[in-house]
Amino acid sequence: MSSDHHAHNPGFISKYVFSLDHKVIGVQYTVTSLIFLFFGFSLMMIMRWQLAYPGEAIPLVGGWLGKYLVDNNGVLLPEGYNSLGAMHGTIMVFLGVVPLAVGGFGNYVMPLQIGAPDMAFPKLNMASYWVYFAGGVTMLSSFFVPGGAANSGWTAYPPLSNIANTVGTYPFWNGQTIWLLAMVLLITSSLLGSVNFIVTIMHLRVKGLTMFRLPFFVWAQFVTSFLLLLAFPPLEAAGVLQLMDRVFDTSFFMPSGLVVSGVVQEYSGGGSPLLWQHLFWFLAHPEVYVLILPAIGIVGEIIANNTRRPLWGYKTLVYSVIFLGFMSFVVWAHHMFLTGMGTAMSTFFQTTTMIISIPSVVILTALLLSLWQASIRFTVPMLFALSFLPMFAIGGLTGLPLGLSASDIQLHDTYYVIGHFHYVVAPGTIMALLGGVYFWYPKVTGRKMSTLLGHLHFWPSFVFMNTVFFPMFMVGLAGVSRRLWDQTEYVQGIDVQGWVRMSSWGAWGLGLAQLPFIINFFFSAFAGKKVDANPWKATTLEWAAPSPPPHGNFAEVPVAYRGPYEYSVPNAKEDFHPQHIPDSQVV
Amino acid sequence: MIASSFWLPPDISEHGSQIDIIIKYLHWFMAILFVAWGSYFLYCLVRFRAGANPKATYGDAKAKPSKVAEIVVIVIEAALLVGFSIPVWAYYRSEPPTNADNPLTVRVVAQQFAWNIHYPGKDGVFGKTRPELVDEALNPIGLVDASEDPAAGDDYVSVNIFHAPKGRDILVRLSSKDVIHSFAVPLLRVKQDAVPGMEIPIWFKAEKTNEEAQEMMKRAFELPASAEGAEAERFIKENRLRVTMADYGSVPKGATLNAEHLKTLIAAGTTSVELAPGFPVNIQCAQLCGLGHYRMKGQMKIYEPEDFEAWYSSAGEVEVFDEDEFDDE
Amino acid sequence: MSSELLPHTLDAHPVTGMYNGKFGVWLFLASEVMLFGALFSAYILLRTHGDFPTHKETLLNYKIGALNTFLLITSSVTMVMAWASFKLNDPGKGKLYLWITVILSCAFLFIKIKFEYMHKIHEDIIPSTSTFYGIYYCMTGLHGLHILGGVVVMLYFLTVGSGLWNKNQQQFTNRIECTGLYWHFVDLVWIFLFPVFYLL
Amino acid sequence: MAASAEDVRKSIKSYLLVFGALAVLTVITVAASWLKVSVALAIFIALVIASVKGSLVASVFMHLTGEKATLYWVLIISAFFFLLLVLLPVLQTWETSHLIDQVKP
Repeated sequence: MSSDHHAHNPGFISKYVFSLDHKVIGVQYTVTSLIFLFFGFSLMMIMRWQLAYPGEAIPLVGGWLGKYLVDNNGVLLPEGYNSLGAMHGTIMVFLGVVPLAVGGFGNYVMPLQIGAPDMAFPKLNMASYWVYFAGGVTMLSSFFVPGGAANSGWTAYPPLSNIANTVGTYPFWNGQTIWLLAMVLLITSSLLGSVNFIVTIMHLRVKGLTMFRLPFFVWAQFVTSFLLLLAFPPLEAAGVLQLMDRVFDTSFFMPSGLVVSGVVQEYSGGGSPLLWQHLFWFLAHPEVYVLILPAIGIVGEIIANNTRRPLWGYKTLVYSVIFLGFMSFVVWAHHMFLTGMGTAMSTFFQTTTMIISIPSVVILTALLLSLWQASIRFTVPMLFALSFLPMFAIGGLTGLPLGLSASDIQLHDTYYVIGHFHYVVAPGTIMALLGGVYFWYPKVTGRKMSTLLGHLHFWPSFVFMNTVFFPMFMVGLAGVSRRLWDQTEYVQGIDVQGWVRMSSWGAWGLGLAQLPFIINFFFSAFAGKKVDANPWKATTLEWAAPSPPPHGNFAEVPVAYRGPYEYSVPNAKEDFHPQHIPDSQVV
Repeated sequence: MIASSFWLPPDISEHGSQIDIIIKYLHWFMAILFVAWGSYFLYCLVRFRAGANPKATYGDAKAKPSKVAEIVVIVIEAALLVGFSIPVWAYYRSEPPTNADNPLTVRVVAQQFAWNIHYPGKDGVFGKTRPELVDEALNPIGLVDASEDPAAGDDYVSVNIFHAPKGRDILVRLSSKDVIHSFAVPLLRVKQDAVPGMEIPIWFKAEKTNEEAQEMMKRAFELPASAEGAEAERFIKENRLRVTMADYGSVPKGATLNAEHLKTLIAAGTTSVELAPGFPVNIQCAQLCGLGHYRMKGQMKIYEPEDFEAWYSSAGEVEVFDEDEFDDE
Repeated sequence: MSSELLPHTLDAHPVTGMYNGKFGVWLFLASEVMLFGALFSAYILLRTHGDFPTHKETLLNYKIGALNTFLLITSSVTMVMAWASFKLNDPGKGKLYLWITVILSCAFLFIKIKFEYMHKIHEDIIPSTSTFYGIYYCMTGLHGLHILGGVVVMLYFLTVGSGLWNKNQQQFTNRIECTGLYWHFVDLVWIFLFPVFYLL
Repeated sequence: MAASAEDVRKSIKSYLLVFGALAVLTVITVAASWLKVSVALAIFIALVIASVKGSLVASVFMHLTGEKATLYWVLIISAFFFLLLVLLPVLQTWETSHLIDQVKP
């Protein structure tokens, strides 16, 4: 199946814009989501100013932010702070990390790793990117509508989200409604993608590539796709219900007799605010694993390649990931311990939460054990993958006090929670994803990224990631609620103001630390060192294709002869043993 | 001292120590686990770097230590779960005090952005409320007239200040007028979402009065070298919620330190003062509830039981608490 | 990469027993189970939560509901017969059945809109009247949109897309099968919606 | 394709049979709703009939009986999560209301 099956030469638009090629779509996803990541992070850099120096004008950008975010002096408004917070969360999760991990890496790497010429449904693939793009544009447009962007948090709890952002005569054209519409688009995009992924993985594997010969990354994508497939629709349903509440004045989430600002609300009543929370967290807990599993998959690939030995306990890892995926549907109400839960339900949910921590521990342990008797190459992707391990460990461990309902009483909705999930998602997932960019960049462009700039990117990022997030544990333990525009209203907040400032300076440092990466990412595409098809001396099938792979991927359809991580096999000619090369040629 | 209690604020409640124990045990467990993993991790990075170990070994390393580690993790998690967390929840969240315990029962009605504390008065019965009667200034919870419901006659509503006795069960029936709030009192280890449409019960017992809590939280602060300039301004700003705990002549005990005070103190050669929060037991809103979420602050005032009775029998109608104007110390 | 070069676009995969499209449609239906499942969950929660009128006779006209149920069931049969006819290499009959399916579903939609929605709206009964009507409009409306989507797809195969039959019979039949799977699912949802809203 | 022309011809008969069964069951559902029984029993009867109809559609019209294990697993998992999503929120609401009732004056 070679690339010159295509007699016609597609034009620029169909080649690079509305392309059906999974590789182009993967790159589109990657670049778009990296831009969204940086944008979402910038919102946080603005918020960190208000937290560190409450009530002082924002330097540099304060004058540009517009009347919905800042006052005349350039001081962030409380509602502007809430808008930025809600949009930061939404953008980072739904427009940044998931599209990068699944849309970007999944799309580009997964078909190559299974030896497929493309995804099973190329048109659907293109559609899912453009629906995602439309969702992103819709989301961003909400910054410019009257009243500003959604400001009820990324969790959008009603009744607040039902009554928020209803300004003047604009029933549709307001932040929260646009947020809901954008979410519906993003969910649709993820659903299309997940169907495509599952069919591709099940049907398009090359000969010899059994399920237990799949690279770990493919397994991670497989489980992730099921999470997306089954967890997202309830949020879509919830979104539709909230849209009806906002647009048609229904009261699914509104109980009877609310009085807002002294005005009795007119509607039929009889709704339940907790209904939204159930539907939301039914998605949003599996969503955590959607964020983390592809990252674990990437870390597994990089570690196997750079330790020059097979991943420890490959099957254990696979079973753990499957179990993790399954259990992630059964723990959601641990986000709701404080909504009036009795003993039976809290016991159920904290028990399942403790159970789900076990496969996480197993995965981490297996990855750590893979280092034993290895021959570790400290390449740039490896540095990112290695840094993932301890930081993910912190993120995972700090989940324990939140998962036990009794300690959650004190820590719920404090900065401790923020510290916890950011350790999982930012120093954890994002570091792994950045490692993935360095790792597969040569495959995409045929050139390596600069190692020097890579180090300049890695070390400050590693230090600042911890500077930003570690202090949050102290702030949270001290009892400071999250989402406060000015935590110095409380004496607890004043006491920890030093930690808060440290966090803020860390965030700005982290922003600066991304500059070498941005330079590296764009310049290496034409100035990087040219490399051959398999620069890391790796074993999985994507390295059997030329770099960059042509349309149709493989010059010759590969056959898989063995498992994915046959490194340092005794008696082999070289220390790696690619999946597609028969035994006769390597031993 | 702070670090030894894991940065937690002082605990003045009866049940708080049990929550703190879980938090502390867990953090020790996490720290030990992390250090163990971390040292193994660092050892591997050094010992098995490509320079020192050019040839990796094929095949699985022995997994015994990992199995032991996993079993230890499972056992400790199970112990914390079964031994601590579930019982604490079962007792403090599912078994409300009975009449025999003689609890003080109050309703707390959250709203954007204030806490309304509704006392039943001497008859111990809450008057009816109706949403259409709500008047933000005069009748924040919409209490009916005594002619409609006699029980409402002696009811009393306090806005943003929660008067409570020490050493007696306090049963709060928590609800909300508009959106979801969360009633959080860090010093009492209490937190519960206030969900509109539901009246969720929580209960706790304070074991310290405000003054005793203040004693626990007092701390010496070094005064800045000069009473002028940015450092002095920041000192005042960052200590605006604290009062002096001793008489410093020009600054009497219980006064909030201001720029004028600072000037006279520095002039008199004082280098440090003992300060504590004027209202140590504050109520925060822990659930995003709108633009005023950050300033939805209430205060608890915990009295000796007899002082509480004295206050309770003399309480008026609606009392609105504004911290900046409050001056009863 | 054009889809003709991909494996299993026409033939069944030995393990899953399905070609790509069919597997994809089934996965999509699994997600639809969760979508309607969440709405059923919402219905149950709202109903058990209180303030939820359930006096069946006065709320909705079960006779219209039963008639519509019958129309949808019939359309499901004609749909499967359409597929069987294409399968048996009888495109004329297949098209006829497909047209009948389209007509039945349009009749469903017409009755739904004209005699139920319009009628209710005329009586000032709109989604905000009560949570019952809210969830009724929401779920039946979403179901109606699914019907509409199915009609559009069928019309496509009857008109613009019908040329595929001459090019690749198997592929065309497969697409009808996938449409059928979707259609039966929509029917299946209605089988649950009918008693839940009209009878209980 | 699994089905041969002969199989298809045979199954047309079963389609018509199922059609008849569905029509009859629809009538039964309506009739059952007139029975003077408790609400719980009425709900139970209606759901049982609907489930029978649903499984007829799924197994015959959608040819689920002829599919392989992969698809069954996908659907079993979805059905399981669907049940969780329906049951747990209701259970939680019920338990909470019980907790609230305990302190009602």
